[in-house]
Amino acid sequence: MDLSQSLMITGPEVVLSLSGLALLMVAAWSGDKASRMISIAAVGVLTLCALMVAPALGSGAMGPGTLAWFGQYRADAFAAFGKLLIYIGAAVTLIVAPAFFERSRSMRAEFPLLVLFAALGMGMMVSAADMLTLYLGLELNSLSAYVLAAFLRNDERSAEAGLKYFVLGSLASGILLYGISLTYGFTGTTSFMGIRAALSGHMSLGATFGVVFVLAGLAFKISAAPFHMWTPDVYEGAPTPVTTFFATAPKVAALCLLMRVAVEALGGQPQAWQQIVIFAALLSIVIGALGAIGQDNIKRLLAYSSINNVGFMLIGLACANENGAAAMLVYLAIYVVMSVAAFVIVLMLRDEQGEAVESIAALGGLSKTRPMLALAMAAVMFSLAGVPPLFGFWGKFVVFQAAVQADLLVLAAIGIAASVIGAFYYIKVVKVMYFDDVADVVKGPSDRAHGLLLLGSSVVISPLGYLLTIPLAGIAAKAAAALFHSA
Amino acid sequence: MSGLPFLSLMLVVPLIGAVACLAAGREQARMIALAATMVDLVLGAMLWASYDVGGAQWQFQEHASLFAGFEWKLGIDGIALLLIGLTVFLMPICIGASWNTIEKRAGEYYANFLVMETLMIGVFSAQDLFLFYIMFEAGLIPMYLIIGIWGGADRIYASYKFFLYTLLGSVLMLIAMFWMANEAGTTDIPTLMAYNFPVQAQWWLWLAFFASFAVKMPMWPTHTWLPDAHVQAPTGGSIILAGVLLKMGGYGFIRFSLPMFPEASAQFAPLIYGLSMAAVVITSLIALVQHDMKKLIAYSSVAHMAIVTVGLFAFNRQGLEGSMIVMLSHGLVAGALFLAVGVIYDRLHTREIDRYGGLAINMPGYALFFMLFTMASIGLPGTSGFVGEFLSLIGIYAVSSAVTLVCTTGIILGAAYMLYLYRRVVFGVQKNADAAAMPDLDAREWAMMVPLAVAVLWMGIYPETFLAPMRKDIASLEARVAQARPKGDAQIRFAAAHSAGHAADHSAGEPAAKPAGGHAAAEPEEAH
Amino acid sequence: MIGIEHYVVVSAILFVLGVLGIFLNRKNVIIILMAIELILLSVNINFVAFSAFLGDLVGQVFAMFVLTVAAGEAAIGLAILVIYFRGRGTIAVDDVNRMKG
Amino acid sequence: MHPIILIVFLPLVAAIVAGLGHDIIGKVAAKAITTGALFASCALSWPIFLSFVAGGAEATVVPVLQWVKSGELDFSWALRVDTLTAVMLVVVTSVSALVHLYSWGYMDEDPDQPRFFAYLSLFTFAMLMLVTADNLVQMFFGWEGVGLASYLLIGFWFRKPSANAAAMKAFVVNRVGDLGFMMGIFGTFLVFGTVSIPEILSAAPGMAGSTIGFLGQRFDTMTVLCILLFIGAMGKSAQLGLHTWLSDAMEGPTPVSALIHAATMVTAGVFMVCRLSPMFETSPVAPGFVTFIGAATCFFAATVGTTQTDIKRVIAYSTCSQLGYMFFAAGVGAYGAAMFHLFTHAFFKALLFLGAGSVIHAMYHEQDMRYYGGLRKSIPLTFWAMMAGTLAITGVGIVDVAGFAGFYSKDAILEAAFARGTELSTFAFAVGIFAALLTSFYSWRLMFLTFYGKPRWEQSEHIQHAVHDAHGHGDHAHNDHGHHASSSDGTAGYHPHESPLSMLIPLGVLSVGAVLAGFVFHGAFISEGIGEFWKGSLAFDEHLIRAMHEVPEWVKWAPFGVMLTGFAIAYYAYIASPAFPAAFVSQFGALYTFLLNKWYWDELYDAVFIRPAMWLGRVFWKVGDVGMIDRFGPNGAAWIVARSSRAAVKLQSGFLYSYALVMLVGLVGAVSWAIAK
Amino acid sequence: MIQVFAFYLFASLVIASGAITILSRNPVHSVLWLILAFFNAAGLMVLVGAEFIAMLLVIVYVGAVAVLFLFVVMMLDIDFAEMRAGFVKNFPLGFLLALVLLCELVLGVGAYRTGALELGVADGRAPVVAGVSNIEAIGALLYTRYLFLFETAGIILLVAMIGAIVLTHRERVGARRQDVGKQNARRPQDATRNVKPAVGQGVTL
Repeated sequence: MDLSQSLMITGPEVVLSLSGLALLMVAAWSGDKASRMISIAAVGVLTLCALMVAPALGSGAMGPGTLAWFGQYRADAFAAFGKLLIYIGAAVTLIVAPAFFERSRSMRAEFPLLVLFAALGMGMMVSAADMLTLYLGLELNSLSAYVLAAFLRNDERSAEAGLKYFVLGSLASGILLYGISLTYGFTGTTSFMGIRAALSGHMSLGATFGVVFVLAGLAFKISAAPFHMWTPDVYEGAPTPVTTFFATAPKVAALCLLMRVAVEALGGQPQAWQQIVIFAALLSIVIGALGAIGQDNIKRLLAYSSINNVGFMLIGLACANENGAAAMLVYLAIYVVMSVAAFVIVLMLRDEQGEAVESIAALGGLSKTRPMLALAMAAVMFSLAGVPPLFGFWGKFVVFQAAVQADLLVLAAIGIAASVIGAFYYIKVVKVMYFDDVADVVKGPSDRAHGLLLLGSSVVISPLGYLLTIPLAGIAAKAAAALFHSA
Repeated sequence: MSGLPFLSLMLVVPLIGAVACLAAGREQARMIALAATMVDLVLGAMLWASYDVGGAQWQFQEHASLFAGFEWKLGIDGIALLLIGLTVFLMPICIGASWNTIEKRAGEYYANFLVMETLMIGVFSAQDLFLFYIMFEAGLIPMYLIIGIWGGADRIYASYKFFLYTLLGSVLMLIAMFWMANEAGTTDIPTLMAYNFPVQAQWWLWLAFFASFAVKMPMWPTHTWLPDAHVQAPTGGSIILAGVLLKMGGYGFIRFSLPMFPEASAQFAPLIYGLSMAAVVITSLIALVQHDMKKLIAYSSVAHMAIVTVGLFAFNRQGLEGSMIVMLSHGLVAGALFLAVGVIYDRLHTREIDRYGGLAINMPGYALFFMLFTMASIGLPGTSGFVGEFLSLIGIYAVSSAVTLVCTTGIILGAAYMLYLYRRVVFGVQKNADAAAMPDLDAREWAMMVPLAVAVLWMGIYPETFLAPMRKDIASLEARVAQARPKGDAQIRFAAAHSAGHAADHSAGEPAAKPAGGHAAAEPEEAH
Repeated sequence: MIGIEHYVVVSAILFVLGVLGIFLNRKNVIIILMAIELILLSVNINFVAFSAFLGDLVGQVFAMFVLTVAAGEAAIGLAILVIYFRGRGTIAVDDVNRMKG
Repeated sequence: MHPIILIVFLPLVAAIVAGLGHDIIGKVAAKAITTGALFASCALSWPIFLSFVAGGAEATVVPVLQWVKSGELDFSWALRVDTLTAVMLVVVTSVSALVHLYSWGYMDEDPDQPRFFAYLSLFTFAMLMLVTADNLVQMFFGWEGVGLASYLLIGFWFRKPSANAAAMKAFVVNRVGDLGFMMGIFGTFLVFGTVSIPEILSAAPGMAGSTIGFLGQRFDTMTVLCILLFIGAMGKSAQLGLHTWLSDAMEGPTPVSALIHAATMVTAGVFMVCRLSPMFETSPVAPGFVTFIGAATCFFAATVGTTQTDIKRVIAYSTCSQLGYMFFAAGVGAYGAAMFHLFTHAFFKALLFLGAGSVIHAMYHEQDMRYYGGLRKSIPLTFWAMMAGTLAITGVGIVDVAGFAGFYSKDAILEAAFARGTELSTFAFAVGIFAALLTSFYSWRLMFLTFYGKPRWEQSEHIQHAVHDAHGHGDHAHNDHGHHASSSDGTAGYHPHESPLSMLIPLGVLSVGAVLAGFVFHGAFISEGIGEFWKGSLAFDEHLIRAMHEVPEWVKWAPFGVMLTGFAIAYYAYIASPAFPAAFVSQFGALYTFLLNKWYWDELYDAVFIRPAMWLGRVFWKVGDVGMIDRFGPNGAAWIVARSSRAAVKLQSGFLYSYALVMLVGLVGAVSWAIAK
Repeated sequence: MIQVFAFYLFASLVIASGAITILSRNPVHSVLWLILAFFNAAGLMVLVGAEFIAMLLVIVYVGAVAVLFLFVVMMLDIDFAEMRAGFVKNFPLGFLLALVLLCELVLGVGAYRTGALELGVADGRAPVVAGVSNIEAIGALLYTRYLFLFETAGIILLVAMIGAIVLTHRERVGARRQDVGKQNARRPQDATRNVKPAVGQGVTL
């Protein structure tokens, strides 16, 4: 395997790192004044990377030809799907961030750089074909994320969020690493294909331990219960653009990574992880739904909502088949759009002084004062709740369809029944906006970039989104096929 | 039959209207809404007119593959035709009922209603399992908003209860649908209606569908969302809720549970009977002691819907056709009664029965219509209420006399609570000056009442109009469920010594007579 | 020759000590950071031991990367701790609960 | 077009025109249209009847419109004309026409007259639909239609709470009967596969002796069907158990009582039993049941009638009692006699009611006989009409010579009961004789209290109001309640006037009927060979007819004897020795109270059905729906969710170590699971 | 023999010092105990022949990370007397769980001893080659096979650097800063002046 070929295959990573370094130079010379320009450039870089991965998705690239760097890296259709979503999430973050930070004069030139490097790490995560790649990608993402969470360094909540995220994240990394070390010891290799080969047939207890630790560590990253505890605090404390980021890109990366590990490395032994995933899925659905009730902070509510949604996505994984994986990817894509829309709305909620409004009660009567904003929010909420005809329903639809086809009837039944609990808090937001008296808090102007983003994502969430079902299902199926036919 | 895609047109027209309403002011919005619903009414009339009674089972079929996972597939049979007819008939009345009362956010209000119309027509015309589900479920959103925004004092509790109750009921159905689609390899409803699911699987599939339809119906004891929803909803919302939304449950039974799981339906028929009997007696008694007019009528709806369920699960012609007629009739009558309540609510802003009295004096026209609908509600022959109730009950009698007896007590209790209501509201002395000062129906209200009254009488006197379109479809449904039909408790037996000679001289004397010619005929000679 | 299991046991004990250090401690956050270092140390012991017993260098390479990352992590962690301390004037674990529920 | 279509639908058209269009056409036109329509119907009915009497007509069915067709259940709107129908046609149209006419006078001051006339016509239409029904469902339509009209008319004065309550009671109690009727129709359809009456009747004998499952038990098929149908008849004809609505129904205007609650509607049950008599004949038990209920009602109503003070209620209980006669006649198999009594009763009972109405009209709506007295001179024409009616109802007549209408029909019933010779029929005969005694007593009591003796008007509040109003109009002083017009003659200064001509003409016509109907038509109805008259429209028993004519002489004279006895007692108690009733009451207080309170049926039903229903309704609502279903259902689920949510939120304590602990729990759990597996 | 002794010495010391690290009241002591733990762990690594990693541990960890810890501990100016000692309220549960985890891990190892567990077989991609020093072998791997990840590790360190600076670096108001340009631009004539004071009059400075 020659160097140039590997470099070709890792093109997006090379572009990201080189442009990250170049922009770092710009930042160093120009200082914070250039942050907007750097953001725009970073969005451009991400777009470029997205264009670079798109062909793999279109062609459904799979098999050994997608491997690079001595089998440590894989650029198949699945990775492309994940990266596309990651780049979208990162780009959205970069678009919405300047307006947010500039208000408190805390925009720094390093922000887009950290996001870029995080995107680089996440790209490596979804492309990982080796535990080492996995670990380094994960840590690159995590370290950026810790910093991003604490980015508003004068804000106590932001610092606390960063601290909590850091401590628990490190613990999770430790658990993950410990699992990797055990897996390494008991399989003799760190490459996914090697692990799969070593685990085919008999699975030793040590390796089982390793697998369990690895899964637990990854569960933290996707904030699946019971490793979800950091999520509400971090979502609340982190600056809202960063929360937007957390809810989208790293979630995609971690979920794709989890799928990659589960299918590629542990695919020969689905019984070793299937039940853990089922349990985590149900627990996440229930905990996410229960926790969300009674929240008064919209970001916290969305945090619980993300826990809840991860549970639904895990149902797709629990199917342990191509169908389920495709369903999960569809859900993931829709979820990213819904999250973007939700957080963009949160960003648009500002009071007269331009301060961010995060209390749900402040949304009272929003439908009268800001009807279109309220309409979009209602659409997002119903969509998150999975009520047809909004597009969010389709995510649940494909996931539960896959679960039923995989004969996971009980899981599907409990999961879907628990989704009703979730609906409770989603419709509460609608209730506040539509039924309650006008709180008259949200008065501030909205950024145009926010409005455009919201418009775009709302169109996807609206029933018009169903027109996307055929292409989306197509590429998700290709991605899932690539995942399952990696050898 | 013209080549127009009638059904899609009927779905699209209100949707366009809804979008237009959102952008319009109050005056324009209601005009747009009225125009859109009237256009749909005309389209519905054309649909009915060009429906070929006795022709193909599925007509006006449309098909487009726009989506992954499900398909845009529409088509109707006689049953769906009737319910679509009911929908388009009631919608202009709903708009009319809201004409003056909706002051705030009228554009959104009418938009919600028009969206509802699309979804209701969609439910009845969907031929794809999941398209049906989407339409079925999506109705929750506009109704939630209608109750929540334009409802009464307790609207929030009511809207939550409505939303979550019905959502919980229907999500399990979705799981069952997935399983069915997987098992049968198709989501085409007509195909599924002929598909024989394994009997063991039918059991839980039936229960999953039951959870949804029983809540929607609503059957006792999952009915408690209904009174709250009705009481809080604005008049138009109540009309559409009682008139059409409840029918979705019955439609579900008739379209899914019975033809798709005939064996399970037979197995669970006793459950249906038990719940229905309980509903008839219990909810009627509860209706008797209500102080709130809407609540009373809401409870009466539960009792009437119980007649629908027993009729459906009688597994015979009369029961099935009767249930359909009860549904249509109840759609008209309950809608009309809610309208009647709305008319006086608009004037006095209370639904408290005690605040009224002696309305016959100052509102004779109103009293007349209210009387007509009251009588239709309690099933007076000559009104629509009787035909359906009679057919349903005669159908269930072939299965069980005890169930019939208990359900027929509904005619006593129904008369009691409805007449008690009428007596307290319309008769008696004028206790309150403000109630006594209320003016009689105005032209708009007449325009709403008259079509309802005409329809109620028409259906009562010449129900053939409504029986004919569905006759063939009910026949095929009956044939489908015939294998599972329960035996019935009325097997006629002749005394051993007596019968031979008697039958002999009987048939000799009167060849035209057909002894034991009824349903019991299949069983008479069984020796025990 | 000491068997691999000895190393694994030592590593396991260290790992558990690290975990204990994280959630049994309410003194200050710095100790938590040190507990994380202990966990990473245990992992490294595992990697190195396995590497040696497998006769495979990947474990040691992995351990090297872990060390690298751990250094970066320590830097970030301490930086966050510093800004936290600047804001709150304390690093007591018990006080880190402005956000909850 | 067959005249029957006009006969039936003219009243409907008139009702619609008068009811909906009276604002346009005016009050008088509305009244004229309805009355005219009824007289037209009546005029068309008599020729049909007479042609049947003459024996020239054949039963025909005139189809009108398809009604319901559902599988093999198939019935249409159709009008059947046979002898039985013809009898009912003349009864219904004649009495109705006369009552319409009468109402011109009686309701003269009422502002809602068009509505009243519309209701009356509507009622007539429904009644005609009932009697012309060719299938059970149309009969049920008429059945319910008359129920509706009855409800509307009883509650005509809807401002009166008592009228509303009575109307509702009438409807609901009738519905209890209708439950039986409906069940009967269902069962009939199940057994015969049709609801067409001729088909059922011809197939009925084939079912004799078979058994059917009903409510989990096995019974004789025809018995079950007949008893169910008869329960319907019991409701409509106010038989014991379902009779409670009839006396309350007197809250309606008196013409209504005459038309509906005496002459026509309440006899629908008898008509139904006669119409279905071939069915009843196939059941071993049902006729006995009918006999027993009829006799019991006959007795019960007669006893209650002796103590009532409201003039209309006396007549109402009398009606109830006479209906009992008709039923036990039908029960013993003398359907012809039952129909004959129905026929004659229609005339004399309508007459009595209209006469009573005339009295009430004269007495300014005072209905309590205790405040009447001596009216013979003030309203002589009414008196004579009432006298004719009384003579008819008490059955005055000389055996084998001549008599008033009731004489023929009632004696025929008693003879038939005796002649049947079963235990039940003998019991019915005995009860009938005793009831005849009571009939005579209460009828004459009514006559004596009303028309004889001295005026006792001054205690009557109605009369006082009348007098006051008359004064008040003069000097505009309305509120002088302390003032009592004192006059020693007990008239309170009030002078009753004879009713207007529009009321007197019907009285006269009906008097003729009461006097002559029996004499003229008894040959057709109950002579031997009545089969030629009925032409199979009801079941007749030639043997019974023959036996009737051969009963012992004492049986023939017994009714006459008890009639005289009753007259004598009444004369003694209310003319000769006016203190006697009070003495009797003080001696037999318990019996008197028992009878005065109508055997406490209302109280019983109130305690057994109405209160428990209300109580149950409240319990099901507050305890069931709110307390159980909502509490443990949605609200309970919400509570659990809320509690769990609080627990989940509490778990989210904000402390790092808790978070780490939860993670550890998850990790240990997963590892333990892996080991356990 | 000496190897066994050395193992148990290092092992017991690493565990003991690790335990004291998390139990110590004074963070400074904790850091020092942590350093001891690192030293002993390095000893363990040396025992299995991973000299490079052992040295790296000592140099990077003790030399950089642990010292960084010490810096921060000192810098934060924490009142050690006020630091609350003791454990959290759900200590028993947490302790129990940790114990269970340990038992399970040790149990797994026990299973290995009884033969129910077998170590994997190396996939042979990076075998230990006899005669090549540890450091050489690792170096060869890092710059060939793991080049991509090595570069990534560099970026991780860069990110850590950026992050640490972004978070903690702040412009101090009033702080004196060196301005090289200004310094270079300064001329003697700007800084000094020649005065010729008149005798007996003194100097005005």
